[in-house]
Amino acid sequence: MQVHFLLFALYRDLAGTEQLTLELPPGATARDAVDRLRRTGPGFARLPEAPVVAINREYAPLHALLREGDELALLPPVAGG
Amino acid sequence: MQVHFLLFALYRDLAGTEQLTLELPPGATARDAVDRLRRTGPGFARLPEAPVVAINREYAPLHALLREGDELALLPPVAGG
Amino acid sequence: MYTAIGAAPIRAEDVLARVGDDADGAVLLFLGRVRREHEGRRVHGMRYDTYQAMAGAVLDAIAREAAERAGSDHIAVVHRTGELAVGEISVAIAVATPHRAEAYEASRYIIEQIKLRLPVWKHEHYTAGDSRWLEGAVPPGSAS
Amino acid sequence: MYTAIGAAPIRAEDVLARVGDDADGAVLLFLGRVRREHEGRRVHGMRYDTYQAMAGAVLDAIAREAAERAGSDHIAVVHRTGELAVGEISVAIAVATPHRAEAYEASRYIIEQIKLRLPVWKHEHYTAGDSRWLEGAVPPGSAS
Repeated sequence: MQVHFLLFALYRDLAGTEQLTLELPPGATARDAVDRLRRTGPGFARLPEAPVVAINREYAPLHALLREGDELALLPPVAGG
Repeated sequence: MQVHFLLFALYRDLAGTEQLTLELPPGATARDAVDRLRRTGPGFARLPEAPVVAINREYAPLHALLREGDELALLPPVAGG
Repeated sequence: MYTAIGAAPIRAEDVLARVGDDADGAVLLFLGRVRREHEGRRVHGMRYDTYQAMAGAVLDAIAREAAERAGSDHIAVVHRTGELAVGEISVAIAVATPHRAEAYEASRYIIEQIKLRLPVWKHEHYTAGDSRWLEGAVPPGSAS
Repeated sequence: MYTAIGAAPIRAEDVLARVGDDADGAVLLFLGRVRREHEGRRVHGMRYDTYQAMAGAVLDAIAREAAERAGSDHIAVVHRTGELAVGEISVAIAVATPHRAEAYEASRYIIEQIKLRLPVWKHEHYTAGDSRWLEGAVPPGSAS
């Protein structure tokens, strides 16, 4: 299945990109997806192992299951205000 | 000695006046002054025995001594804001 | 620091404009207004009486105390007197501080102390035609 | 209730004008602004990045929660994004309630939740020429 990754702020700077799409096996969790992303290249390897994530624009735990076409955002600690 | 009384809000309505001057014996306290004021007439008798007072524009206890020319204000419970 | 008490209508933006510089990350503006209803009765307006010669000094003292607590004298407090219509601003408090916690604390301190200590009295007018003095607070430290 | 997040400059009086009717005796306006100094360094400006598609919903949720607590939906929250100069308003929160306690509580709730949950990131620019991402908070409920 395809998962669309979004990267913001520091994570975007580390990875050198703000979005990409990867193929993941069915049954993959958000944590699996992050693991896969971190093996994509040297910049990605600098991303944290357990970042805060949002699935389809809602905060989600890393053990959440992904589905075809999901948008998985990796969010650095937020600093609104 | 002369003491200048000021009355505000409800107390002014009860007494029917907002200021008057009375002669008091030397050594009189604010409490003595209020007692004297309450004997001045029927409206004044409706003033409380122990109101909040200010002497020369500062909150003061009823046992405070008065001096010639002092301004003694009788203040109903305040409601600013 | 700026404080005033008088009959001129209060404009929120004027009070706000009196505080804050580039070191202040937080600005807080409180507005108190005359409500159209009180204890189930329809309000027509409110008259604010004051002991003018004393109130200015009390307002100053309150603002100074708040400034000391907040570590910032970027404070403006304006209280209105006289006849007010429903919806009009009776008091405006602007506080600017480097960080937000101090602004909230100072703002709250000022309005609570105003209600407790400022020699002001409210004569509430009802649409039914009658009026009454609102109950108030006994200022601390004034007891016999 | 009104919430918005975007690049348009925030005008305090516009946000203030969005709340309050004659039943509201208290109005509170909070403004967050870019400070000229941070941790001893002279600041030139700040860029606010956001996850726009998510941030709108989070801001809405925060305002709704505050409205429920305050018993009033007379709430307006506007957050700015993009490049801001020192002194510019990054966030404005207006709350109007019948009584003041609810306004203070709701206002404080909203700003604290914004700092904790809104997907916004600050890239601080220094007069020395360098920039850095400010440290942030880990939103509750997002843990693995």
